[in-house]
Amino acid sequence: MILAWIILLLMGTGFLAWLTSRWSDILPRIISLAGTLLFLGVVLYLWFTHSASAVPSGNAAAGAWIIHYTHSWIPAFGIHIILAADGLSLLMLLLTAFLGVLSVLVSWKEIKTRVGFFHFNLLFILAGITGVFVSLDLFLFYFSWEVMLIPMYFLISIWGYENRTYAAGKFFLFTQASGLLMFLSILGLYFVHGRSTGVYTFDYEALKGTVLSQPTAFLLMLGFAAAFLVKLSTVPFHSWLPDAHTQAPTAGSVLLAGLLLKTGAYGIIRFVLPLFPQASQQFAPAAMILGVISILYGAKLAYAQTDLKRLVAYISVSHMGFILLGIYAFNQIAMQGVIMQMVAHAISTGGLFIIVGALHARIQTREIGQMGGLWTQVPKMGAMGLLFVLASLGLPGLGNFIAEILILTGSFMASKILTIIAAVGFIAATLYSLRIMQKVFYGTVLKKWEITDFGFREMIVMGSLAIVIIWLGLFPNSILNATQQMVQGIVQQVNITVNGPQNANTLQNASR
Amino acid sequence: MSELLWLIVALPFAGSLVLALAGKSLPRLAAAMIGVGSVTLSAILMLFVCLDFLHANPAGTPVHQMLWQWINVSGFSPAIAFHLDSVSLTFVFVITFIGALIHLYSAAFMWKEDGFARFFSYMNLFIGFMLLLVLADNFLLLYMGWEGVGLCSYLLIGFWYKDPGNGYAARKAFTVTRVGDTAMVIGLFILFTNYHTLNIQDILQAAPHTWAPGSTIAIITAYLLLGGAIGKSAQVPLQTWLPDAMAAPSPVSALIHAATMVTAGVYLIARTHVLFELAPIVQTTVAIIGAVTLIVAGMSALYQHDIKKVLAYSTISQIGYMFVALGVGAWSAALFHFMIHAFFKSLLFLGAGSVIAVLNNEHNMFKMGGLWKKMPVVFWTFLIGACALSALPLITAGFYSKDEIIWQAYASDKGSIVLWLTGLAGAFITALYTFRMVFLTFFGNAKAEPTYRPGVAMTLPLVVLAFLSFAGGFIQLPDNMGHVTLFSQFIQHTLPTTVTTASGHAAEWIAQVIAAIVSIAGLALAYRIYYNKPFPAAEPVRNPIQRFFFQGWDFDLVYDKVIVQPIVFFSRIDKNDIIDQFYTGLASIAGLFNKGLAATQNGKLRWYAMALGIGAVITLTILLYA
Amino acid sequence: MNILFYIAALIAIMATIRMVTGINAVHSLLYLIVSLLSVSVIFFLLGAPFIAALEVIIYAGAIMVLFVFVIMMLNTGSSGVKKEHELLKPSTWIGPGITSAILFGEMLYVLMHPAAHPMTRTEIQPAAVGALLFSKYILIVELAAFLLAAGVIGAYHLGQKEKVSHHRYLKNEEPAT
Amino acid sequence: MTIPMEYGLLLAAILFCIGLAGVLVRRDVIFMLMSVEVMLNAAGLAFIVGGAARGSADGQVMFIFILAMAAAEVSVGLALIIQLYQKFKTLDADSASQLNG
Repeated sequence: MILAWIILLLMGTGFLAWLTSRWSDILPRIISLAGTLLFLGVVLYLWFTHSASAVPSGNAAAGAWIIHYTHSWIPAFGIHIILAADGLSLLMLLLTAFLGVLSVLVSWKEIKTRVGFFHFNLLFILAGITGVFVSLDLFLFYFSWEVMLIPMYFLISIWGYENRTYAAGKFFLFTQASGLLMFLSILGLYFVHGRSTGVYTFDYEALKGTVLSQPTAFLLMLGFAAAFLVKLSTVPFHSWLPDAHTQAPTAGSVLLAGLLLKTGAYGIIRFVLPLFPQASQQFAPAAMILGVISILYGAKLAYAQTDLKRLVAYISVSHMGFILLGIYAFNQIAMQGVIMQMVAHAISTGGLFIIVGALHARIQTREIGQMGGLWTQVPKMGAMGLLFVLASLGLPGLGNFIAEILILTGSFMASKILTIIAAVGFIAATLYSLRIMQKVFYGTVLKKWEITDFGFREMIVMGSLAIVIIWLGLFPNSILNATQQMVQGIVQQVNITVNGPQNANTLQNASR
Repeated sequence: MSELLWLIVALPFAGSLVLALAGKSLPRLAAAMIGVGSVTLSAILMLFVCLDFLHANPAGTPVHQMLWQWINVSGFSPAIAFHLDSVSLTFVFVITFIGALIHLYSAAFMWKEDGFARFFSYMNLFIGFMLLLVLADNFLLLYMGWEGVGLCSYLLIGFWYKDPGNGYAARKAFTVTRVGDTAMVIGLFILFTNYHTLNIQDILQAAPHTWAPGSTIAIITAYLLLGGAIGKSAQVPLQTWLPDAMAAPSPVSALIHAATMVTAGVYLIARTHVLFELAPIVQTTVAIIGAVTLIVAGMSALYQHDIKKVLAYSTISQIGYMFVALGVGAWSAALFHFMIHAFFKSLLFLGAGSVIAVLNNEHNMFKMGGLWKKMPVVFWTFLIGACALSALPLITAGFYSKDEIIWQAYASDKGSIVLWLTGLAGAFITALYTFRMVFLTFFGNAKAEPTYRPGVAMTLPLVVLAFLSFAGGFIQLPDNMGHVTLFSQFIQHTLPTTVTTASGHAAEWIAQVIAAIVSIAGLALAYRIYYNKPFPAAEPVRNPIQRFFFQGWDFDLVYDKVIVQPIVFFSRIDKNDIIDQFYTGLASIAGLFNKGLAATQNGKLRWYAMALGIGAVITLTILLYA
Repeated sequence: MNILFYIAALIAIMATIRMVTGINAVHSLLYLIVSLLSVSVIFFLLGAPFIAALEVIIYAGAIMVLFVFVIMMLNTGSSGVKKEHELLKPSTWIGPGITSAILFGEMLYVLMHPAAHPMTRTEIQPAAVGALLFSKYILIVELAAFLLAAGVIGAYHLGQKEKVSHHRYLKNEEPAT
Repeated sequence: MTIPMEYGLLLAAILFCIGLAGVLVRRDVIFMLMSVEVMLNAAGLAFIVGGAARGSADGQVMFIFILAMAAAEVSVGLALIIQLYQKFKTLDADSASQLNG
């Protein structure tokens, strides 16, 4: 029930923020901040009360869900409201709440027009994302999937930068088209399951056991994968991302990079692998190759960009490649790395986007060529920029390193060649990351900008991000423990279905 | 006392954090106190731990300290844990001790600079990471230190960030070493897949039972680790970053690019010696790389004008000696030379830094001269350092350390006459360029006036290091001269003894005499050419061969043409992402359809009527003939 | 009697052609009236005297009078005539001409194929028409009434001069000069 | 001896096509409207011919509806012509092409 309340809380706050904007511009901000803080508080409470019960017990099958809530919605079609959370969902909720608070804070001064409607959209995106992370009914999942799209479309097209309409349209077309493919697959699964068992339902747990012929399974899997790969901005479906990220307002970029991309990874882990274990195994080589291509191609494009925000956007493409590579390695090490990467990338890229947004607000340009030597004037911003640039190039001691090393170690067991190629991404990451430092903060002062350093509000935002990224680098276990059980369950399931219990055990032992 | 091991590492980190957070608001003195103080405390603690280690267990049993479990995923469970044995203790000693001295020196050297606190924050961070590197009990933590020191090197090379050239040098250093690091990471993957652990000691114990000597996988792994080592230690072919790294302030060059970080490769190979012994061909490669490097870098050093560049190439060359030693299995000789080299090379860098500072940032040796009277302390200490570097016989520590390497290059079971000759040639070149530097800088006509005299904070470290460069050698004397083996015995708790084939004091005597003669010959030649000779201060016109050596054998040129330019070109041409063009192509096709159809909506009534008429005709035709 | 049909048909065709190709609007209108009248003759011949009468009264009478009013009201004068003359070049009418010809050819094809059906001469009384109209087709009559009412209202609305609107959102822009 | 139905329909077809050609060729809206009248009339003729061939009154009923429609159409059409003329000062149908896409 608490999960439903969370979603309702976000939606209600959104409406309230919209309504109050008639009287003042500051009210919607305060209301949104209060709402997201409350959200964060609730999720933190859940995290600390339940992460104890998520301690690895060795028995993955039992008690997978920490919280579970069912309510009938449209019984005629077997549609229910099923909300549930396990370690992964809780982690993602925590991330959502954290970034939600931050995105309200970074918009505090940036958004000046239609403040109420902005916060309405922001909170609805958060509600949609929350829905995606906790829905266990495929129809409800698809519904939430759409709920997060449309406000994001408005966010980009109303408060974005110069080329916003184009970017918003592109974003919408890509995600919507792929989302429809997923919906077709959901319906396909629904009918196949209904025909064979006589029970027409969208319930995830029920559909998990559906017996599918191999070609059918592969086709349905592709439908799901299409939506998630586009969301994950895998090359060659990545081209919406740089435009959308570049044109969105800072809060939009943070949410896009931090959460919307992650829904793709979440979807693959939560739905594609358990629903279609065999088809996923067939798809794995292709997916891993796509992942490696994304890593290198994204890095190459990032290196070539002159628009700072676009550069950061391509960094996301590169980092998402690691996620794809890790998911399809099908072992716990890589999968844990993927989860780590989801969190760490959200923090590091979010930090970079906030810095770029802050720069843009001060000097009205995102062209790298216009910057240079800014460290003298904005040392705090420079130091923060340095930290997040280092995180994005995978410096040990920061969160991204843990993620990447786990992913690559795991994927090395699955495919040596691909992992070695992917490791070249480390070098590429160095090139594009240090280019940011060199062109923006180091070097000669090209133009005498009269700018101020980070203020109190911005330092709170950046400071909290910095603490989190360092925490993730030094104490990753606090997160890895919480998701351990869930990951173990999924990896075992995939391997058992494909190799039979005997082989799965040996695989498990091999990875130990 | 050894339970305080973590504090040695934590103190510099804490200092760095405090300076990074509060540096701006602290007065200079406070920042210096924190920066220097944290490392000095570390050094003092280290002395206690060291005494404890020597007293409590004469057998040299390693000390292990576990702080917390870092990662724990399905068998992948590196911890934040320290492992202290004689090898790491040597390194910790050099890092903290020389580190503290250099910090003290920097406090005076950097006093007038902007970003004083930032400088110390980076320096402390470096010490912390370097200690992490040498104390790590598993490869992942080692890698963390490894990358961390690379980062600090990057930050400090680019410390004067306003000059874009410094930034580029910093980037180059980081990127080139990252190439090696990536090879090393892949090596770690192989190790983990085979041993299911990253704990260094566990792997070293298991390796001989798991891998047959000379097996392919052992060779590949050793090569990958070697890749990391040559990147960090600036060996051929990844040596090109180090000369450019001289853009850093001089104390940084002394600490990072001479004494500590660049020898991390030596540490790595010594630490994983078991793996290298399992792959003899790789160990031979190590020796060959060292030999090639020491000649390549030595030749380049001969042609430099920038005093720091001479020292940089000299550093590359001296690490080449260490690699030769590692390659022939003379483990303790390599580490001994590392320690002595750290003393005299940081001394030389600090001395050079003083000279550069008092001459208003003048790097060109040909514009110096006659400084020996004006800066006596700097001169005498620099001279001692130079003698040690040239390995002048009997009195300098450099002689004992380098001579051992040259001797082992011949006498070890893996040694050969070629390596020995290369070592001798290197020794000759070393003496030549070293005294070229000394004569050009301190003798001859004064071409520039010192603006001030270095204070005590700057000269005290020089004196201490000069003493060590002189006296440090006596803890390890050759068999035929006193046979003092304090150091090698200490190291042999951890590393195997060197297997020598050639024996007998007679051969060793002859070899030592030859080595001594070679060094002195180099000195004499330098005296002939450079002592008190007038040289034009301007850059001379170089002939192609001189330019070739001056530019470090044109490695940079080749890399630029073969690697850098293609990458940049490839990035530029596809800046707008060909895949995106595909989608925009789709969109513009749809747009074309739109345009075509929109053209029919021209608002003309007759046009619509015509369309209706034609439609009627077509419909009728279909109805009639279908 | 048949000859009457052919004569009327010929006149109708000729008059219509003259109407379409005419340049002066009033002349064309008169040709149109001639055409309508000759068609009404054919109606009469085909045993539909009531319709023939309606054709004369409503078509040739009322509707054409409307045209006359409008033409007189607008009074385009000779400039319009001249312009229209230029436009009657072959290039303008060749396309429509071909289209119409093809259409005609196809209709001809359809008409010539089946066997000939003779037409009756039995006169159908207006009463029969009325009875049918108000029984079977009563719904359509109502609809036609709606249509006429709509026509009246529409014509009234469109015919009036533009008024200045006072609603703030619908404020007209200043007329372009 | 009676006239075959086809002759009557043929006349209707001829008139219809001439009217169509008129609509397509002429630019003057008044002429276009008149041509439309011709076409409507031709359609009505076809109904009458058909009704005469079958001997039923339905054809005539249909003509009455066509008549009603023609009346409504003309009234609205002429009103539009007046508006058009007031706006554009011309009766050229091509000049009123603001609805182009």
